[in-house]
Amino acid sequence: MDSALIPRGVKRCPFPQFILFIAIVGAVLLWGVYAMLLCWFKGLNQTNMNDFYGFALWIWADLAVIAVGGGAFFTGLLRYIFGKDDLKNIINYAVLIGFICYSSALLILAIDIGQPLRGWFIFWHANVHSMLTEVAFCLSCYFGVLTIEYIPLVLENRQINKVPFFHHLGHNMHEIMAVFAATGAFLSFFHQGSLGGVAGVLYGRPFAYREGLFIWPWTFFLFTWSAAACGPCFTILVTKITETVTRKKLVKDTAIQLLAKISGWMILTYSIAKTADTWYWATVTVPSLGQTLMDFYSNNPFYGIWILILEIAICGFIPAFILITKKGRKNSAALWIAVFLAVTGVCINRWVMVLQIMAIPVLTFENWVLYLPSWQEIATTILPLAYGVILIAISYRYLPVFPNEPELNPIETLPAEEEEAVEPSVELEQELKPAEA
Amino acid sequence: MKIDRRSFLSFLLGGAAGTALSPLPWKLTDDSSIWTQMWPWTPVPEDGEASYVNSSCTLCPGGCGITVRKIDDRAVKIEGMKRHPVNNGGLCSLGLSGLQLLYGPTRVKTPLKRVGKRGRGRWEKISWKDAVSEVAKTLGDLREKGQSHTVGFISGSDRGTVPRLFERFLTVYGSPNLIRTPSIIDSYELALHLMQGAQALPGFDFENANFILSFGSGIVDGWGSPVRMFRANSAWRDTGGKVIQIEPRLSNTAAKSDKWIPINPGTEAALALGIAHIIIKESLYDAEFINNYSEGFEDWKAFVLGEYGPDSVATITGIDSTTIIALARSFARASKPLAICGRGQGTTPGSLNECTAVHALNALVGNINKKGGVFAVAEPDYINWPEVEMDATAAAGMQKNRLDGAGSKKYPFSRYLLNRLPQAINSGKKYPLKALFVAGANPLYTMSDSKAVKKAFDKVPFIVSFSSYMDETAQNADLILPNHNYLERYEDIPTPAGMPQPVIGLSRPVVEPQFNTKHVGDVIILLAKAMGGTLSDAFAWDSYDACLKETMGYKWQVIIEKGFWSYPDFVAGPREESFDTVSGKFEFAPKETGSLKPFKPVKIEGDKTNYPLLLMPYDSIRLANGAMGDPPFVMKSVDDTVLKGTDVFIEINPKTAGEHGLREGQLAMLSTPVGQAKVKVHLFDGIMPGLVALPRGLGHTAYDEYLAGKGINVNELIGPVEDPVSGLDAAWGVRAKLAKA
Amino acid sequence: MFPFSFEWIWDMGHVVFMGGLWYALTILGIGMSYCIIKAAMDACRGNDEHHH
Amino acid sequence: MKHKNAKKYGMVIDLDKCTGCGSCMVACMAENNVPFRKDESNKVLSITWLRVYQLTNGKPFPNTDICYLPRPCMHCEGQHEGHSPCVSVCPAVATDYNTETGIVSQIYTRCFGCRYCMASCPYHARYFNWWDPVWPDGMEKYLSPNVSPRMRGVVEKCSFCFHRYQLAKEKAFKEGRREIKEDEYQTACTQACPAGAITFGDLNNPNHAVSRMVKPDPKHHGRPTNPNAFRLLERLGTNPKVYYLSSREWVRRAGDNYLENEAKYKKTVHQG
Repeated sequence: MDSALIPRGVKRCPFPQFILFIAIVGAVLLWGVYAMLLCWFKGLNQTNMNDFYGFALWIWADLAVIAVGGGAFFTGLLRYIFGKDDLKNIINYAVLIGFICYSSALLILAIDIGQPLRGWFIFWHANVHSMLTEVAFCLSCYFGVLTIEYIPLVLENRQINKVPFFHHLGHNMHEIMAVFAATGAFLSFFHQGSLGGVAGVLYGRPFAYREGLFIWPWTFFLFTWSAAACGPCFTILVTKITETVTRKKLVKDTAIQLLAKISGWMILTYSIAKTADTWYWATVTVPSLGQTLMDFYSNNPFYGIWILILEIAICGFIPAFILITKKGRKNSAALWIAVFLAVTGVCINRWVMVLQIMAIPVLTFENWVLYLPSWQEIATTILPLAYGVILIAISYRYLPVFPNEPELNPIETLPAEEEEAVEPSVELEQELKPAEA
Repeated sequence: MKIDRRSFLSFLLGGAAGTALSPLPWKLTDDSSIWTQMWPWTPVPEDGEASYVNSSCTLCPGGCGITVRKIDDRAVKIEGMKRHPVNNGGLCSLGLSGLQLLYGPTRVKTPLKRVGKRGRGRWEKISWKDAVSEVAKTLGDLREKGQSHTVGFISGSDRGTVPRLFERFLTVYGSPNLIRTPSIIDSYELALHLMQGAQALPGFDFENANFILSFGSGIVDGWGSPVRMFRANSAWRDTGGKVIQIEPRLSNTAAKSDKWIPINPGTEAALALGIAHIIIKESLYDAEFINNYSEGFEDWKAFVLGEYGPDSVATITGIDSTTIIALARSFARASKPLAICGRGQGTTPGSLNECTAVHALNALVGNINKKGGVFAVAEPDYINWPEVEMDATAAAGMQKNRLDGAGSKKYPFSRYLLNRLPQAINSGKKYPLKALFVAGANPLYTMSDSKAVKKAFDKVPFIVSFSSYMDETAQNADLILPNHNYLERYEDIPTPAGMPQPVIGLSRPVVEPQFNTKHVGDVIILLAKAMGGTLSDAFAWDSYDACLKETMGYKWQVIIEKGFWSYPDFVAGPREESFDTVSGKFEFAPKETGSLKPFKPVKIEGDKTNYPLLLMPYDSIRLANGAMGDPPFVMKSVDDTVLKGTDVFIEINPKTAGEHGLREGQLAMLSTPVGQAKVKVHLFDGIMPGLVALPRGLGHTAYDEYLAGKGINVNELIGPVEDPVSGLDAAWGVRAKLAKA
Repeated sequence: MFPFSFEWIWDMGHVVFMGGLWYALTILGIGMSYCIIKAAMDACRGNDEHHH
Repeated sequence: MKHKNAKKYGMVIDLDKCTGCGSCMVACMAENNVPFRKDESNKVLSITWLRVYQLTNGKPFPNTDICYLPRPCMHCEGQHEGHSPCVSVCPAVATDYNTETGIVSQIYTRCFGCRYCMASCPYHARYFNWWDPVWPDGMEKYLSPNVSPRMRGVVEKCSFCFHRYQLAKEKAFKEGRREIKEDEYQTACTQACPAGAITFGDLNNPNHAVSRMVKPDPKHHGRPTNPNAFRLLERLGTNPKVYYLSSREWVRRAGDNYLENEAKYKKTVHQG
């Protein structure tokens, strides 16, 4: 039915099955959309946020998706700037995942603010000293970059590519992709950092506050670092999940292994840096403010020191050691565990840097305040997930996301209805060497 | 032109791009944000000419001066009146939120007549003319049948022109049953009457005192004239004045005091006598006063020395004897000591013996009618109306005994005993109450043992409420004749509670009446005129305003300009003229009080086996517990350790809670011999083990959604206990049981 | 955001921050413009030189 | 930027006098058109620009003690003037540090409700309008035109009754004066406090009562030199303009975090 749209040389499930899948995920999406509309029309009283929890689940979700979406910029950086050619096999997917993550983040932000119709004031009346302003600008710009990086892939759809203008546009964009990628890396560095800065500059909250370099608290660098380290893990994780779901090998091991190895070293160095930061903060910064480390991990029913150990040791060093060793990352199960732990680790980090900050009392006569999100918050947080799955499904079905796929999954009999235009090999060639074209 | 898919797509894309590049999206973005900045459903207060009106607050007996800020004809803010003798600019939270009462949803907007069963909340609007003639007819019928004495009138006050109009009306009509709502003032009036022979209000010169011995009086919890007390308390901080607070629970007053002495509840009288014992034994008393101006000291001395040694008092009160001795010495040695009583806000009269014992302490240190002491403040006699002419019916009616037993053989000195009214009605022994008027009071809420009160009210066939608000009593009335709100009417406010000099405040219309209400004074005048005869003759005024103006005479001009009339050169008469007792002296042991009998604590309801705990109500300045309930702003200031959602917290010592297996925030069932209620547990170290405390002022069933249905009315759990001498309510609490719910 | 909006101040913060922002936006803008214009021109010319 | 005759309005609250009566809270609500809802007992959802906290010394009966602590917005000066925790983070300049008065303002029509300022404020002095403000029918009549009611979705907080400053300035200007007198500009809570526990004035003016009471040390961002005076969370370096006085050691200690067995205030390493 939609075979004319499906890339050549690959096999896709029957259309009705595809539609059924979309419908099921779509139902979840609609649930999220309903919750989103509730929040927009009735206001944020639909959430369980309160005056102690100005930042809550959504801000965590934002920080987390941007962190794991960091795979896009870091892979792009490695691919286009450092010339790690093996990564060309995964860059499309990394870009797609990044695009989903960033568009989700923007959507969640649009729900999260109390006056969505005035959201643009953050640009118009920008306070250049606010980390959030930096986040907003870089985030939007980088989302633009991701769109630019995603467009050529869209243009490669068999039917779209038939239009000469789109065909040439895609080609031209490929040609100067390094420029865009460089800009993206620059923007990413700043907004990932600024997201860390968001917490680090809170000098009224000893749990969040970090000293730093010039205007940048240490969290600025730690966030960029952790996003660069764990983002690729998320790319690998999603790739692995996609491969499991489609029951196909989609990306060559070389690409995965290379990314895993770089990621492993990044996680290791990050974990060391994070440990050093935590150590300094716990032994110098916090005592100078009259508190001890354990003040932040006791007297409440949830946040114990376990969360710090879980974040740094279990979800930091363990995946790092797995990924830096050849044996570790070659072992499929270990790789799975490592990327899962790394992604969990960065999500926990973002959680504590948003929600635990809010939970901890600073005034001596206040108490810990815990919070459970309302269903509307959960639904709107799941919404991007559903949207991501749908976008991946559509992209996978109609776009040549995985250049290795035809090669890794040769189809014995070619589809009956042949159409003119580009040879698959040529298409692949173009995909493989855009810079030389 | 042929439209194929391609050109259609191009058209769409081109159109989208064109629109995006046009100013339209930018304009829409801008417009939508401007719209959010002026949402039509977010009110924009109209601006106008600002002006200020001085008036008096009548929401409590405190009598604070207020200055109301107006924008055109709207009142927008109430502030304390600067340089007012009572409050000098400060104001309590209730007074500050008065506009929420004025403009609030609880106002009764027009005369209402009950439809259907009483208390169901179904009303029909009627005209003032019909309302007045209906009341006149009912009263006329009763009078014709010679039952004028079966008409009762519950009033929040008996001073000032409005209550005096009630009194005048009842007198000419022929009923002795005007009843004032009770408070510690009742006990103090009795004490002054018996010990000093005075018909007067107690006045306390806190401003000049420097050692306050408070037997549980909530100096900063709303006792007396609250703002004045706050100011005095702050002045003591500056001048080094000391406050000793004696009560079993760490109230705000106890926390602010220089020393908090926890005491076994209900044993305050014994402590006062124990202190007297030391003072007498160590000859620390004012011999000049005792020798020249007192009577019965020797008898009393023998009694006190015999019975109230520090050790036995220590046993009764739970305060160790060294503390008692030290306390007595510092009290007697202070240059300006002052002892006061009346638990919390003084909402219940308490035991008369306790009051006389405390008052005797003041006499011991010669502190009567003296700077820094207690004054007997006679009411300013500005109300001089022509004598009424009573016809035979009226005279006969007035001859009848009061239904509440005040002035009877049993309680000859008491003037009003509202606490005895429900019993009198329910027992039906004397005579039935055929009609009841309620003004400035909300007895169905404020009286203890609410169930019995409700039952009594159900027996009264005709109840008229003059309330401006739909309170519990109004809800259960047959007819509501809504009074103007206090910011819409004139009224004189005679000497606020506890003031040592007479002051007359003036409440005046700040805004035009907002609804179809009528001044209660006018209603009484109209009613009298409608009934004709002697009644009509006794109320010759055209209107209440005319009556007030005439009454005030030459003071009117001053009071209108200044907002109050004060007596700056007021001095109590010389000692020789101070006492109007038979002896002409201060009576230490008036025989009527039986004060020479050994101390017996007030027997509160309940037995120890079934009810191992003691429940005490406590007063909070953030919870109005009288005729007025909390407006929304004040409710908002109530702590979440007092009320959470609709659950009230009961204060309990962690030790006691542990014994009962109760944890913070847990739901528990509180039972007393009178009733039971679900409460939440709040562990509070500041309460004596074995004691539990609930706040007064919650558990309203009337008023608006901001107040009604939250917490429980502690009066539903406590029954009145008659003081053997005064007949007033002496209950300070009740025995209770607390179990996991 | 723009030097002509009323809260703009010519200080280090604004110059560096907005400088960086406009720099990035300019690159993206020029880059995309280049791609679009060139694609339009290529399409008109029927250029397909890159097809090997 | 900095005015030569700049004021630094501040507040001194005498906790020995404060009785916790709540007048300040209510005066503030009445003055500033603060909305209210049916249930205000959940204090993390209750807009109280000025909130009175109850502090306890934690000792068992009968050595228990309580103290009330009214907490308006602290109008933090920050590490350098204007670097308040909230002002520095607001992305849209919707909260501003007025260098002429030292007052931290909130511009409701500018705020788009990101709540970053709330996250930054250790005093929980900022409140969000989770609901549309609704007054029962007829009650809008008492709303003051000097303070605009806030729409849903924006943050609000104590403004030190800034509109009163503007009215006082206007009046002074009409009377041909440049300066306003000490008593001409007072906040609603100061005026209403029955205990006279609140004093308000210019900390830069040594003749104003506030300066005389706490003796702020200009070399240390106004740190009080009166031994009975303290500021909340002094060590964070927020440099509040609200001071507290207490003769009780435990109350003063409750104003900040201290390490166990820590004798007294140590200099923080905080750089900002």
